[in-house]
Amino acid sequence: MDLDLSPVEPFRAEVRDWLRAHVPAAPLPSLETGEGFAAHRAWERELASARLSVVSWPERYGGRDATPLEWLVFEEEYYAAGAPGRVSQNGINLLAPTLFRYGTPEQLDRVLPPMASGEVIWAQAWSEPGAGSDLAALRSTATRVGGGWLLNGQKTWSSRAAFADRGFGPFRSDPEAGRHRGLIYLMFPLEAEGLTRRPIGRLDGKPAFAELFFDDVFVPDADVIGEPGEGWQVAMGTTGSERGLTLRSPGRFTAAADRLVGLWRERADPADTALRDRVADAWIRARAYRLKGFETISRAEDAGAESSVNKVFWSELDVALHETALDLLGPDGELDGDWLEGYVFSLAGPIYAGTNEIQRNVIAERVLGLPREAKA
Amino acid sequence: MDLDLSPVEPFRAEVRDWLRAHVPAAPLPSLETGEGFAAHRAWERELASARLSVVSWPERYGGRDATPLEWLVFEEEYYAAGAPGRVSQNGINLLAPTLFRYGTPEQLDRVLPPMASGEVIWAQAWSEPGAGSDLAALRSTATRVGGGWLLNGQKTWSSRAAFADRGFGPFRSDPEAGRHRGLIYLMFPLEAEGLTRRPIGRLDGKPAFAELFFDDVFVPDADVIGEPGEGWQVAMGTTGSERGLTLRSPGRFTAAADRLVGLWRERADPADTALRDRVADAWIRARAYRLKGFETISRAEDAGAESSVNKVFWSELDVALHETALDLLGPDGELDGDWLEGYVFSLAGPIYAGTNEIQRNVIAERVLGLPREAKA
Amino acid sequence: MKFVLDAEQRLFGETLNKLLAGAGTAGAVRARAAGDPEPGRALWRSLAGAGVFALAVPEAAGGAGPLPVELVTAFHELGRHAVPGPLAETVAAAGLLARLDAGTGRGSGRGDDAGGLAAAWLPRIAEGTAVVSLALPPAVPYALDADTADLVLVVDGDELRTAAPGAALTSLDPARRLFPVAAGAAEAGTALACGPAVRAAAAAAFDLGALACAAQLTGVGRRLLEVTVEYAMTRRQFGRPIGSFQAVKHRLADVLVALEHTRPLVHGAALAYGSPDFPRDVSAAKAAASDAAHAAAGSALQVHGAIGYTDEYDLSLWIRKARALRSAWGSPAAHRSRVLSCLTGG
Amino acid sequence: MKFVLDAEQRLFGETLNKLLAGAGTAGAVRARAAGDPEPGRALWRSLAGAGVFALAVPEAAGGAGPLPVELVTAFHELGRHAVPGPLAETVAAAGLLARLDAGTGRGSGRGDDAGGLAAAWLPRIAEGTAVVSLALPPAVPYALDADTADLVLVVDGDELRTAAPGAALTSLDPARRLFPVAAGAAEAGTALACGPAVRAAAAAAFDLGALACAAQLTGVGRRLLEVTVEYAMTRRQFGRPIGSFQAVKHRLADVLVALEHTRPLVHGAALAYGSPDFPRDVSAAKAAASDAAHAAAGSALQVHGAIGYTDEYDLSLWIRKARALRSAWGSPAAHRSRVLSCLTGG
Repeated sequence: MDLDLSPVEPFRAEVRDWLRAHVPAAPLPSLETGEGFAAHRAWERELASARLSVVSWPERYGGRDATPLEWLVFEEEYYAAGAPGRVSQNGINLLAPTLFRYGTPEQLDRVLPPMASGEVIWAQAWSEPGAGSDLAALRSTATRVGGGWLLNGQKTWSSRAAFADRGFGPFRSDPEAGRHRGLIYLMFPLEAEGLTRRPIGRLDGKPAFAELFFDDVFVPDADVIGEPGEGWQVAMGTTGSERGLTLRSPGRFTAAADRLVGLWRERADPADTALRDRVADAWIRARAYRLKGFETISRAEDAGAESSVNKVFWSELDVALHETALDLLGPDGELDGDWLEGYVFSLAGPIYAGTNEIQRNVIAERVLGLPREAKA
Repeated sequence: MDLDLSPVEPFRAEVRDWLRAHVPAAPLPSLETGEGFAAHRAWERELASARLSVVSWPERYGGRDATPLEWLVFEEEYYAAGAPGRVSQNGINLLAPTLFRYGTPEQLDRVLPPMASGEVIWAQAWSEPGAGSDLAALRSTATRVGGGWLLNGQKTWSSRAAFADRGFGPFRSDPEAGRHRGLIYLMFPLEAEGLTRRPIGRLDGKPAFAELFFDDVFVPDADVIGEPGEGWQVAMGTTGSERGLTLRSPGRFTAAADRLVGLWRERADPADTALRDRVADAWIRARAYRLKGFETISRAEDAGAESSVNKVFWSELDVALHETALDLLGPDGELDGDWLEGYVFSLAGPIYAGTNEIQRNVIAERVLGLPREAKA
Repeated sequence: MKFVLDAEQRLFGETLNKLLAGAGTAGAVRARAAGDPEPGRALWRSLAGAGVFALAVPEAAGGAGPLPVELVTAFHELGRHAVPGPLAETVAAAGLLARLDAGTGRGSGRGDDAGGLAAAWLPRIAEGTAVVSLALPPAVPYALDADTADLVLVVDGDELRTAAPGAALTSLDPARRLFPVAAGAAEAGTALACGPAVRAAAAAAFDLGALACAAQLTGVGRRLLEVTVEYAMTRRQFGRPIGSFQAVKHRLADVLVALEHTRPLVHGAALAYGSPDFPRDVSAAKAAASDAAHAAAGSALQVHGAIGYTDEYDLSLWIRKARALRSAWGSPAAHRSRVLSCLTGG
Repeated sequence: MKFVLDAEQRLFGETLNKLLAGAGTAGAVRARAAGDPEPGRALWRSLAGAGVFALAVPEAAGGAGPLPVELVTAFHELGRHAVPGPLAETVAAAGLLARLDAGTGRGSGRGDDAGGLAAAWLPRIAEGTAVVSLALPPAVPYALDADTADLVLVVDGDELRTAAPGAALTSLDPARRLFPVAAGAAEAGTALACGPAVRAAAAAAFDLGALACAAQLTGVGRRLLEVTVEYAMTRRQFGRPIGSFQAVKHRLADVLVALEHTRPLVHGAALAYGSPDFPRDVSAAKAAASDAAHAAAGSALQVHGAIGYTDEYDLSLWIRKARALRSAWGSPAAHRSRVLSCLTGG
């Protein structure tokens, strides 16, 4: 057992130097605006030009074949540098792992390089008004037609969809089949004929989501991922990565915790250190999550249901960390700014990618082996 | 709306003066020992001689017909004075309300005066090894014989039963009836023929409980409370008062919170006030519970399921308050003493008289009106 | 001793509840956020008509107060319906002016003195024709809605002066616009009064504002619980109403437990008005109300899921207000500190 | 970088687990509480035989250490099986003596100096024939099990001396007897060493003791979770296993989440041994382990109900130990403070 990071220090230094030279001095405009979206897309292109947009991917798709440890180190440097939010996040963290597992070589070649370069930005389109946590309840349909499928129905809370180029998600291809069967996983252009998108604001009013209305939107067979009817398995493969290490890298939290310690030092009245315990605790938990990440990548076997353990932990840490910052800010805690933006963002953590209630069920039943709940 | 306590100030002054003159300077030995039990019984006698053992009871049974407000004030003074624990508590708080509601005049006349004077100390005998929170699962039986009933089976975690004189609780009189039916509520002597008691220690090893083994223990009809077969209703009447205002009077918590503030002032390093929030919070919550008590007695109607709201609140306050004290004590936190004893006592709060999980179900279903859980 | 609202007080609260339920308060918030203060102003007038602001104004100055119990009853309803505007600020300002007035001899008639100020503004506050904002740095460093207020006051040390609003800061709560009134930004202000009486009046005003804010928070929390319980009974996931899941039930039960034990603290503080325990009791109430509303908002968000996270659902107005009012009029940590200081005399 | 135990380390932990599972540790605790130290002493010898104490003793002094990763692996198992005795104390004392030895020049041969002390005691610690208690006031003011220890050390400022046990204090944990070693009570003690090297060695010993205690707490927490999960699967109330209730499931899931994120902190601190980050990382681990074990104990008690509250069920030994070890070797608040001091250099 060791924590010897010296072999990756050259890589870390390269990333750090590059970021120091390239991270914009002033924050980009919010990526929830048209202007900000374009600026963030340009940033993705800049990252890609240094082969830093998707370091863990194979070289042929724009990556560097980076090891998981290198990826963790990249993320640490990225967030420590205060670099811009990743507008390509949905594609890179949710769609790409799905394609690596279920996609055809043709799909990989076609989809990944423009994703890596920021040329095509992806939005996820999973939730429906009646199917949030209960994904099996979704009702939007895909109907077989010559050479492809026609999509009908509605998706909502589609992240990035207000400005993105393409979307992906599961649809019901066989209305007769059971809840978990008869789904199909598809990619589609957001500018497609028959598709209407309506931006919707998140908690602080910023349009981070959109509603999507499908009216006979045609999708060719080439854009089906996996087999028709096996969309559930494909989607679950994606939630695995959404819940696991990839979506919320430890570097986010260690960087935020370091900033919190800085805020505490700057703001706290030394005679009034009621929040000290919470500041220290946030830092300790961020460190725990970082070390847990090293542990995870050191293990040969796949984490499996343990990704639920991570999800509960990081999502609650993220909320607690930002709540502590807002409480430290006192009367400034309600004001728009980085900490409030981070707080609003953190509040989605316990809800999306399977609510923490569902995660706790998964932990209790699949890790601890407790009996399933009584059925309704 | 007012909080005018001036009408009860003379009574408060009388109680305070009497306690100042009579509360033993040195704490009595632990009431979980034979010696301590006797000392506490003597203290009950002393209280009774001043008509202060059961102030809210009618005068004919040894009380003063005190109003609920006077009772609250009595309790405040009692705990503020650091007076001994009430060894008669199970009788006064659990059996007496049951008798007032379901008992015959003969039972009231016979049972209450020696309870008030400490001559007879009562133990409750409800739980069984297989029936803790799920009271309807109890299996100890009462079999009809001439002039009375024969008890068989086992009770456990019977508070005070190691040294008390008599016990009370529900038994199954009709094994054929459903879970909530066919119960009978009885009083019995702990020295009865056929009854074996075995003291069992609580968490800190002190023998606060006993197991009771019944082997054809005879109970005359005169010691049945309510109708045979209606023991469930009788028991529920008792749990109502156990969960409500009576068992844990606000005075306990306000006195403990004041002592906690004193401990904080005495112990806390002013430069190291990490626990300040928790100390202040305990005091605020104790005050809230006190004022909630005034609210409850100001209402015309019965609290009903709201007693569950109180029970969750005081039991969690009690644990938090004592945990804060132990944390303040640092390395002394594990040492035997008043705070540790209070902590151990507090830990039973969320468990007994219906676990807090059950209380939360009651609140959700009966107060908030949420749907019942799915059945197994 | 009768520590529950009497029939008249209950009726007052119910009347306000009915008035506000039909008044489109959420629409007024959204209009305000979009730059139109008029619906909020109309609400203000009907609240004044119902007697809300007169509760903070002494009878001698055209009001019906001070009536702290009625005030917290009203503010509970204001929070329950997410009424926008500098509500606690106006009430605190009324308290400040009335206290200065009493301190300097009522009706002395000098136009630039505290008595004149009170005479000029208190009746207008009572009748609802004056919306007043107030900053009390450092605890209340910004003047809420100073752009639409008729009078903006700031107390800087022992000086009371008017302040001209600078550039607005954006709050998470779209009903709130905050304006810095730092010493440097005060060129445009006029000095109104000075001396230890100002300091004392500002302290009293802070307590009144914090009490009003605490009551508002209990209303915010109550509404969040009500809406969430209703949602949990109708929303189905995994083939059953989500309110039948124990995790949801227990979470909402905990919110009720917290709210039920916050109301007595708020009422108790209101009854302590004028006593030496008032600051302590206000702080206890504000700390508890902030936490209870915060818990209610957290549960509302978690139980609603993404719907609760969506701007256009009105629920978000209450979730955001719970966060904003938590740090307004003193943070929970600051109020807990004050409770302990009061208790230990330190 | 391979941040998981290697095969040999895992095997070592599993071997200890098997050894202790069959060793009647709960019985040893109860015997100790009843005045019979012999079963505990026998346990100590078999642990020494398995190499546990040698991990803290340098190779030059007859040990195999210092091997901090192996040490925390062992202490996790010691906690998991509620092994009684001054375990962390002996390990910390070994660290102290080794450090003093190194500081004064090893093997200088003077009978009354630190080198001689180390030469006399370290081999005995390694082989399990010396049980050593240690007090490091103010954080560790009492000497655990001083009545049965072969050597009782106390560091008072920059003086190291032996201490004679006074009257025992009762701990909630029946496995623990605590002995005051206040300055006044030290007449019987002998001064052993003095100077800044003692102070430095005591600081290092404190970190080692706190790390061992943190690892012990993770084992205590793990055992509490294991036993409680098992109970929740078999205990039925209301016609079903209580482990099928969501309230029970979620609570136990939270315990697992906390424990899973404590282990890396403990391992990380062990790997930081000898680096400037060691104090910070030990404090992070001890604070987290105290809270995780505390949560595990709270859940164990609540899920077991009255059974968990009963002395004679062995579960209570772990519940009590979680509370005792929480405040031993520095309270969570103290350790959190230290983390923040290390981070801010203040």
